[in-house]
Amino acid sequence: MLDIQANLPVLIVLTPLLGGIIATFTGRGVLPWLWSSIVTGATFALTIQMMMTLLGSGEPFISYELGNWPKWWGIEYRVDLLNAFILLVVAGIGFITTVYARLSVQDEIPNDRHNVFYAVWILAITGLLGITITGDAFNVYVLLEISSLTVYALIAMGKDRDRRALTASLRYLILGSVGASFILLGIGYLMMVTGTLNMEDMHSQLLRMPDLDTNRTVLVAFAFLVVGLSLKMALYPLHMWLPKAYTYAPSAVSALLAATATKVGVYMAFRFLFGIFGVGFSFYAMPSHFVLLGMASLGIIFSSLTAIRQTNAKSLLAYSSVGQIGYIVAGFSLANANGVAGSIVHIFNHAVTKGGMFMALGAIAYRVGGTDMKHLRGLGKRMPLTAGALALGGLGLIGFPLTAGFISKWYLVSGALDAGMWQLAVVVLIGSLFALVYVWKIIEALFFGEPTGRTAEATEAPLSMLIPIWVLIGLSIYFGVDTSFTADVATRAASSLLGGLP
Amino acid sequence: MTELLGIYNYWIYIILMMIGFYGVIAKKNLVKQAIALGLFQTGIFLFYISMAVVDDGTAPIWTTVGDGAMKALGPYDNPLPHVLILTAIVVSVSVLAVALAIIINIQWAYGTVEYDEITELEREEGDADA
Amino acid sequence: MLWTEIVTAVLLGLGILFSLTGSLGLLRFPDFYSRLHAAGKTDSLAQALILGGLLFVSPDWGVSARLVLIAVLLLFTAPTATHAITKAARLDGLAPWTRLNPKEESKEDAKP
Amino acid sequence: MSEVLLVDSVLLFLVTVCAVAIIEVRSLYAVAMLSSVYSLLMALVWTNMHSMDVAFTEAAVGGGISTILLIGTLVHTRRDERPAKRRLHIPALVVTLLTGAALIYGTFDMPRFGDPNATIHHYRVPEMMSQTVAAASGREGKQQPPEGYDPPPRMTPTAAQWAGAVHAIDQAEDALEKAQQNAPGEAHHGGEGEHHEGAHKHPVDDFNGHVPNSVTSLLAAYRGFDTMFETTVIFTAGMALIMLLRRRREEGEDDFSQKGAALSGQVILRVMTKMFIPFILVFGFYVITHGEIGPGGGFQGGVILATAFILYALLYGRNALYRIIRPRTLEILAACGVLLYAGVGVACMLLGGNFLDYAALNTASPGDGEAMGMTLVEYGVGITVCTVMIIIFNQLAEEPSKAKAS
Repeated sequence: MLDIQANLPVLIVLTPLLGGIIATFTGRGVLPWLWSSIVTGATFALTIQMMMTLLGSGEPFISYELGNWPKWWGIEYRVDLLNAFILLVVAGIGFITTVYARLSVQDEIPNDRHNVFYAVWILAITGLLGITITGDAFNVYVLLEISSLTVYALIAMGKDRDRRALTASLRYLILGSVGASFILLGIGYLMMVTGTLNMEDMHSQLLRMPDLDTNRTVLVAFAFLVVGLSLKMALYPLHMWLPKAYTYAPSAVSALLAATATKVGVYMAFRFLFGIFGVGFSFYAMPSHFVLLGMASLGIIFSSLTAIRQTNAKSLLAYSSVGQIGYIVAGFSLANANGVAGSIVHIFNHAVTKGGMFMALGAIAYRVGGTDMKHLRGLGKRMPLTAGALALGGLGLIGFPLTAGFISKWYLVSGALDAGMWQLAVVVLIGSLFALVYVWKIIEALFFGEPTGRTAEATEAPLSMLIPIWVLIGLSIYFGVDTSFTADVATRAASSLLGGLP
Repeated sequence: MTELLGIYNYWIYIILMMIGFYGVIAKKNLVKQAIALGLFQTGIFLFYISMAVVDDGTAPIWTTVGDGAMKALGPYDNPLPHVLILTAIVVSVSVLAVALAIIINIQWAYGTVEYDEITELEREEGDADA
Repeated sequence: MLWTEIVTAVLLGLGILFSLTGSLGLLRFPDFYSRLHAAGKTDSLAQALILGGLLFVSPDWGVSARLVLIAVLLLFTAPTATHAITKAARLDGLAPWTRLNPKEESKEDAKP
Repeated sequence: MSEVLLVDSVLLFLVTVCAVAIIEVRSLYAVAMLSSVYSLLMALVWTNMHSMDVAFTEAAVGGGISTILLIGTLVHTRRDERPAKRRLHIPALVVTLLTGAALIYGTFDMPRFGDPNATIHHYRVPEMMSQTVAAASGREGKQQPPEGYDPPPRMTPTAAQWAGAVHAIDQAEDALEKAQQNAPGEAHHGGEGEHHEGAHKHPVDDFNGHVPNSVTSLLAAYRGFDTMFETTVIFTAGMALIMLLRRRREEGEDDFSQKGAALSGQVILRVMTKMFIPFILVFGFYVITHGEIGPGGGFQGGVILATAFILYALLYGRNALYRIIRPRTLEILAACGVLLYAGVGVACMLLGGNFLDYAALNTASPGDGEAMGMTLVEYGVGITVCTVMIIIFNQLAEEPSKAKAS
């Protein structure tokens, strides 16, 4: 019989893969959605089991050799605390957004292709999970392309509501493919130098090189990987694809993307910079310390400024996401315990908060038909629960105490001070101030405006949307108060990433 | 001189890649961009295959002799990059297919596939929104 | 030098010569149809000659059989393809070039 | 200068010219044909570098499918690119030159082209090349080397060392024969496989001598998991195209209600097509099955099979194709291909191995189990690729929906 426990790592990817393919058989009506919810729910359960197994075993990581080939030759799945955590986040958010998606998808996608839509949707989640769990550099590329291809198609499905979804999607496709090609190139250069594709093996081979710091091939590999990854995680100024893609994608897709896609990009950066090149090379031999910090700081400030100017709430949140990526990147490029921990915590917190907020906007689009500021005006009276969720999420973006956003910013600032980078602390504060301004813009429209047009007749969002929204917003509050789980996992993951270095 | 000859093959791949890259950035026709993206990726494939070559090597296929046992004939080229590129070619054609599907949709929605004309149309639309 | 190698060399040389004339025709002939005529005819012959030449130096029967199969396949498909292309052009209304109608020439040169 | 490099330089010069032409020519049909030419030249480059499988794929994909895709798109769009205002795009040129310079900078520390001492040729790969991964690691449940077998020395691909390796293999075979003469039936793993023909022929290798093409052994066995996702990528592309391009069927409208231009009035074309379709199909299956022995495999074979159907549709119209295979059937088959691949993996798990551990399929002779699993997954790839290619072709030929979606 199938030994679930022994095959847990591969089942996490296999369940949604098979589920996604079978979803094409489900026909019309509510069945595709139901099936997707079951599949993503099962995946989520498996990731929980994975986390518990890992915590219970006391091992630093669990390795699974696909095809029973020794990991140096075959492909290895490798779960440590960091990616068990990210897996949990991706699968969890994937599950909640799937549950949420039913009405929103019914509203926005032609009903003769729901089965295909959900198949592609689950395959996108599969790709993201696969990137997170694998220990093989080339496998990362293949799964990256699965998740990207599906996401391009999903974004383009916003075409029936607004044709600009198509151009946004194509632009993402071009930039995303260039980014992926850079990553492929970087992996090629690394393979040429090390002769292997296993990440751990690559790392030990690199360390064995006498001229690691001066080898020009490694240097260029590093540069191209960083550029490619920055494109994928939308680090300023390579974020050009993100705002429009998030704005014009179907509501459910925006929520899934905002909560998971860029986060997995950041996770890849962790794996490549810390796992393959090692902290010593990435942050001490290379100037990436300053380059990444500089980009992140610029990103925090400029994208928040742009966010203030937006008149569409979705694109406002999209620009805010670029800024939040800035915080995450700033955290890990400090390369000290608090900074990296802050970065990991923020991946989780931002995923939960942004996911919830985009879902709330989706509910508004479902009831009102749009997410422009003019649609939001006065909704606080008509849809108090949805508006309340949006406002609470906004507080989390600012980093208000007792929200999850506060915890990550706390870690970040202490990390910056540990590293003697008081400037970064200032940037974080300025960023929070700007966040206050743009969140206030939303709150003002919601609670202090007079409803007009369709807004005036809007009723509260249906329960099937409200529950997932409030689950995520509730989580963002809960993990702002009780930080024991996230902070504990993040600090332990950070110390293992840094590998004992200060 | 021999050193330069030895790495010149890699330069060709860089040239090919950059021709594609230039096309991706500079061309305003979306179909052209998609094709240029293909060129760009082929350049990378050329790099991978180049690194698999061994002096006097042959294709990495063993020869079977009479009773079905396999014999090595001599130095073989490295099969690992070949395998990776097989996968990458498949990925690139999938990307091309999806890109073209989106481009056809753009043609239906905007009536053109020229980037400039689309931006013009979108700007008008944006003004109408505001 | 073995006699097989001499035969091969002669056949390959002829094949290359025919290919070359075909390419020359493709460049020099006045319109679409005559160009395709040059390319289609000579290429069929050239590939048959080249494959035939290789036949004499093939190491074993398996390779020879494949070469013959390829030659037969190309002898069937190449003319069909040429036919399909010209037919398409004809159905599309492209008029052949004649001395009475030299305008076509400049049009064709602009759009090879 | 080796002959590889010589032929290479000529071909690469042509390829580069072709690439420039693709970027510069404004007629998009010409660009589509040029990109086909480019791919065929590339296939020659790959062949020249002894990468037969890649060449095969490039010819099938770049020369065949991509061209069909492009022309299918151009039917919908304008056939010429609008002339640019300026001939050279300066910012693009600067970015390109900078990137190129960075890449060239990176090449200076690379091993030279064809260097047999490069790391990549003697770290990890020799074991995969000689298919002795299980032997090198003493892996349980895989094909085990016979007793008295001494693993060959590291096979660095210099001629002298290769000779040594071959000698080692011969020695191992001799040792095995001796061992079998001394204790028949006891020599190999499990002891039950002795009735199996060929189980002893190539003792050192993981696949019992069934897979001489080491590209296939890497593709379907050592890195079989990547290939499963490669198949998934293709499947995803097919689904994405259905999602994006399928026209909304109105009431009473079915698959046959769209007109397609049929060329069936063309006698020569019709006769030739009818004559060749069976051969194309046979060749496609041959390529899928033959992948373990020579160049080829599921992907290339699948594309070839698909061309037979596409040719049929081109000649007789899409409705005729639909009469053979309904679009719904295609979708189901595409899913079944991936499911077959993953299903083989799951079966291995059910039999107590890891995912995709084909050896579990035949514990008596793990090497034969591996070969069987690889054949099965190659068929999975072939089915998916073939059907998805037909799906893509069909979707590109769809007309836009008349009624805008609400």
